[in-house]
Amino acid sequence: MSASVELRSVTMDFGKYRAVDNVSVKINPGEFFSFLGPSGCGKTTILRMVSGFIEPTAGQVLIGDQDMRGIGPNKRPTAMIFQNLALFPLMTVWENISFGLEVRGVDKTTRRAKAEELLKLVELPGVADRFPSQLSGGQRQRVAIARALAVEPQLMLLDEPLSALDLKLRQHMRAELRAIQKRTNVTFIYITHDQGEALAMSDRVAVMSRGQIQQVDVPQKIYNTPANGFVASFVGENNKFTGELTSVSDGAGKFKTDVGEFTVTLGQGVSKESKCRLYVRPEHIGFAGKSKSHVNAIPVTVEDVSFEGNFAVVLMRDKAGRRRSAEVRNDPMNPPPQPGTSTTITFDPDKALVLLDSEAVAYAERD
Amino acid sequence: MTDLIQRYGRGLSWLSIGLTAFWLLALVILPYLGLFEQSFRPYLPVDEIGGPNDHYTLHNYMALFSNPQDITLCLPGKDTIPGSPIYLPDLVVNWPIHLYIFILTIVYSSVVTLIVLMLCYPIAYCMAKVMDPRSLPTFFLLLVIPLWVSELMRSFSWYIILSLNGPLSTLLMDLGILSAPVRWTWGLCGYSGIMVGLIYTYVLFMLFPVYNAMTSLDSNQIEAAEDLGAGWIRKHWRVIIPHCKPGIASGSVTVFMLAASSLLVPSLLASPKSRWFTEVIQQWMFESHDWNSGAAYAFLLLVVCTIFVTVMMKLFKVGLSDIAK
Amino acid sequence: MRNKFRHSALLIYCYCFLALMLVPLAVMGGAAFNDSKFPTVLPWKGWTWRWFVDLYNDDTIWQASFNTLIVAIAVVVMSVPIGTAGALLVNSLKGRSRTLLYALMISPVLTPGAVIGISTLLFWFKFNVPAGLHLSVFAQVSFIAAYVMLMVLARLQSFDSALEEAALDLGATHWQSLRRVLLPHLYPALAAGSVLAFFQSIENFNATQFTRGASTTLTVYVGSKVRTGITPTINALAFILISITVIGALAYEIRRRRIAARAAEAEA
Amino acid sequence: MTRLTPSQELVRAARMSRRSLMKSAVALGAVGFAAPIYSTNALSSSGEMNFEGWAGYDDLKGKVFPAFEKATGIKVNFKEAAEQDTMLADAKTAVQSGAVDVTEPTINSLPSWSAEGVIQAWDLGKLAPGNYLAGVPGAEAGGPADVDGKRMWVPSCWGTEALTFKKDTIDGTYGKIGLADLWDDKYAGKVTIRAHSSLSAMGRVLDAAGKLPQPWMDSYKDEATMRKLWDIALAEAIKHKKNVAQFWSSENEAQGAFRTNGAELGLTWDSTGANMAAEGFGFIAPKEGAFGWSQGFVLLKGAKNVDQAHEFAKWISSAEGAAAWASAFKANPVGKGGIDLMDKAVSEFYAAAYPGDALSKLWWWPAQPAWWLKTRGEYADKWKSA
Repeated sequence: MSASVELRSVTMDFGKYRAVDNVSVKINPGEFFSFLGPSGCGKTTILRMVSGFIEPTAGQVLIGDQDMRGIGPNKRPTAMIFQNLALFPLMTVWENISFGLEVRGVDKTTRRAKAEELLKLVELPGVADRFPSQLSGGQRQRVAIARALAVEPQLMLLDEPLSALDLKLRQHMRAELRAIQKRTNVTFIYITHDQGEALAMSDRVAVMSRGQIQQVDVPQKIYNTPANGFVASFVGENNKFTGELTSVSDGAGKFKTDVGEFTVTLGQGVSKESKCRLYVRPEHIGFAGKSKSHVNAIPVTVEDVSFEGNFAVVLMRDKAGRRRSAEVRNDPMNPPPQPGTSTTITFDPDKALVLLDSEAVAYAERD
Repeated sequence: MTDLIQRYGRGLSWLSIGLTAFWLLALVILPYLGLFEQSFRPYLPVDEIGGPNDHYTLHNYMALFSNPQDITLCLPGKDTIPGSPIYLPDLVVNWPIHLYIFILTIVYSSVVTLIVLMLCYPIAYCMAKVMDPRSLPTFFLLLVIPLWVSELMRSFSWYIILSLNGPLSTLLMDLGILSAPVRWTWGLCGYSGIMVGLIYTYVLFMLFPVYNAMTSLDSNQIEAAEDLGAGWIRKHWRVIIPHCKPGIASGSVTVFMLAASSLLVPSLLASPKSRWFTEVIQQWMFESHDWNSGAAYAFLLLVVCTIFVTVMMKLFKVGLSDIAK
Repeated sequence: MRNKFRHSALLIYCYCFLALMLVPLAVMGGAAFNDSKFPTVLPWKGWTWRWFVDLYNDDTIWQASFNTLIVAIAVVVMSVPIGTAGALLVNSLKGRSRTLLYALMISPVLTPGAVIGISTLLFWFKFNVPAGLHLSVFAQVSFIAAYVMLMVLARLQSFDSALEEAALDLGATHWQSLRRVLLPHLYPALAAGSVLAFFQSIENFNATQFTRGASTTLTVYVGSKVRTGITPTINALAFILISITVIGALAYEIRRRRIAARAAEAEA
Repeated sequence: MTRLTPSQELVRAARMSRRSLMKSAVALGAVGFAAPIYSTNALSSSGEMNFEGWAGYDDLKGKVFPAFEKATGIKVNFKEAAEQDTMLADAKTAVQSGAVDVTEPTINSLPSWSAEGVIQAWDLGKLAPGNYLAGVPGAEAGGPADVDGKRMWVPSCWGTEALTFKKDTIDGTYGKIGLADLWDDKYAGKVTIRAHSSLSAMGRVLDAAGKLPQPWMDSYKDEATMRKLWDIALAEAIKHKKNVAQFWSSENEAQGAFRTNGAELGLTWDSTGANMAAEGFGFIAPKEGAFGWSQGFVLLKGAKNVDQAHEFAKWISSAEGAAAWASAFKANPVGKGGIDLMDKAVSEFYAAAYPGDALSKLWWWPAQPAWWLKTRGEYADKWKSA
């Protein structure tokens, strides 16, 4: 069983502070849906409204087409995995897992069996009688998942559950979570500020800033065609250029900056009058040596090269003194330029996006 | 309020409101009201109650500020130990006698609280972080043994111990440390006996809350502090004490209040110089039969101590919210 | 290494403290065997059992002890839920109302026992409730609940309220979440509070004195003896209580060590 | 494996014995809420009376009440109070509840009791006023026991506050030792006294020495005079404060002062003297005359067993009853012929304490009205904290 969730013009005020501003979104049954955004963007507030710990100031929260107003958290078909996991320290692992069943009056033998079964599901057998404090971080994570699954929720709510884990474990758990979600086919709502997590696991992602949703789409679209400057700079890296559109025609145009004029592709809703900037991702930047034949070329000096394994990041400075970066595949036959050398970087017009610039961008940059 | 209902639901919220209301209304406020009202009326013979003389007045409260008396202030260092070498000039003031007793009660209660805190802190730390947790129940059990014996008997044993021909003097003389017996209750301007008794009687009221707070401190935090090169003073001052502040605050409030309102200890372990404010209240009530003045003094003690505690908490930057975070 | 040294010093300090706590009891216990009508160890007038015999024959003391126990249990049963409820309530309030409520709650701690006793007696009298041990219970609960409240409050602040949310989220009712999540967290404070309440009740003198009616509790009995002179009968009773506790503590410790040793053996 | 925290240990332990724990908790709860039922209040009106009197005199319960019950068939329900003040406090509430019929205050505090309106007059027709020894306060009509011509108080026993001294070091011959000795420099740090009695003692010493502007007895007349005289006594006493080893306020404290706190001379109750007799202490009336106290019965308003109460007071005035009562208190009997039936040790002790003209010099505590008690309290505070 999995449920759909719909937020209809939901607003949440804490005193004078508006945490969530008129958000509408529909999440399909069985979907792995992420809210991605910097801290303070309102994503946790959305999760707490769905779980029922707080009631929205305005608007509706629907789970499976049913309005949830006035229904307490213990009456909603949701299960939450808390940021700090919130495992009951004074209960053993199996008691933690079967707590949801215990409060439903399930007898002890059944509960124990169910707990063991779930422990197997999360690949953690043999720890049933330990206390949470006796487990490692990753093990606790699995217990929290098992505990949430035990109540067979139609909707799982996950509040940055992986943030406390180390990198390796985090990556492993991503795959695990995704697998569990597919296996159980429960709707997952996942809150994170880690774009990698959101992109890797989700069916769809909502990028949030200042209480508003900036873009809802599948991960590829979020990354490749960000709706605005905020999404572009929050999700992934970008070389940003300030300047102005000099000519516009049919989704393309010319963008003039202090390091030259470039042929660009226009993003959503961009017109000649709009406030906008040019965004080019590091991996779309190539090296042209000293030749300047490419349509979009900028002379730069290489400052540093950092080797990351399968790729390398080249840090450069353009003639206006701004830092630029490029990502190149690790290819021993074709090594990146050495620090100190002068070279020219190029990028294709269809990879150079001019996007609407809003105050959200400034906000994201400050972060 | 909404927070309460959100956290505990309607039923439990009303239950806790109900229980608290029963406590505060039926056991505290309403019973006190009668006496409180009485404290604003003069003490009159029964047949004059309700008569022309029976009117509201602050007289009973103002009595605290009447009856000035020349008092030679006892300064620390002088008169504390028989034959003390330090000479300080006598400082004579003309203060209302009950006000003077009141101030002394507050001062000595504060000192007692401070000493108790200093005694307890290392023990609480030791119990929470050093001692084998399996030994704790035994330690606890032994600690509470004195509680089996009533405060009166405990204070009385201290009276025996500290008296002129008591075991302490005898022991020290046998050891050759003292050449003549000493009345140990006479020290510290005549309040040493009372202070020993109060410390002994109320020390556990500090130990338990501080220990409680200490157990909730993650040992990792202490290790982190050590790891960052904090010396032990800094470790306690910057990490452990701030964490235990609520426990310390709640323990200090309890001990201070208990000490200030203690009656048995100050009357049993008194020296010829000491007087405790509760004894004055007791005297109003039971020697002078003047419940009106007694009640007025009792409420004064209540109000002033509450104010004092609030001010001290402000001064040390512990809010009530720290106690109840 | 330095830590180890410091820890040993701390432990030694703890045991010294414990020993000092027990010194007056040694004096008291010794007096129980001194053949002197006045309960002191000095001057020593010879060994005697007579105070234990007197104790055995003193019906009033036994009746008073029984009353004391009944009152103490009733006080624990009432003040622990009341104090806990009060702590939960204060904890959920903010600002002025919290300060006011808190001040009200601790005010009975500061109120002289005689005032508590007299006001309780007069108040219930208006409802035709006669004096008796039940009023002593009320009078004692009025301030003992405040101690419990303080202890629970201190413990509450280390509670992670996400645990309550987790319980609710898993479908627990508020009551279930209280019973299974919050209360277990509060157990140490509740246990300490109960112990404190019990002992506070046992030794309460002033409030009980005025509310007890014709019944007597142990402390009131001892208090009334002060006027004519305490005899070591009281010390004999104290000695018995202390001995039972010490023996109990030692037995527990020995048993624990034996079990621990056996477990260590089994592991090795 | 991580070590369990204490709370986890506790949970473990609790879990192991949860069932028994629950059971005992429930049992405790039941007992707790049932506790009030135990405090039964036996109020009935035939063959019983409710008496609230002094605590700590075991012979009352052991001997006196059984003897009275044997003689009259009336059972005494005895409530013990440590202090007279407690009795008055209880009397204030008993006026309405009728829980107490008779209590036993001292005659000097009768004005407070009467002013509080808690007592009613005795019916002399139901008593035997002729039984009382002459000279005992309140024995005769028109004495301090009468209020508005009605007898509010009848005596039960009497005693003194006089000098207890250590025989080794102090010559306690009657006529040589007096109240002035309490203030003598040679007894620095060796004297135990009651705060307010000692001021009266000082007042009487000064009075005898002619150092007061008017007689000490005048200090009982009005507050202004009292303040004038007591200021003088207080100032003089403070000069000799170093004499005080310990203030006493109860028998226990007085005994403690002598036994362990190094006091060698004291102005104490006679019972203290009697209790210390076996330990090398003597008890003697000071040459200025001992302070005399006299306690007796008052009938509370709202008493439910009035007849039985009269029967009781009457029996205590008989030779047998007076002797029994005085023996229990180790004090002096109020009924004619009582002294002959007394415990020999007790009567001998008193004979030794009041040789020669000592009995005729007895200085009975005058009646103490409310304003006097209040002012006395203030002076006691000043004296103690000086």
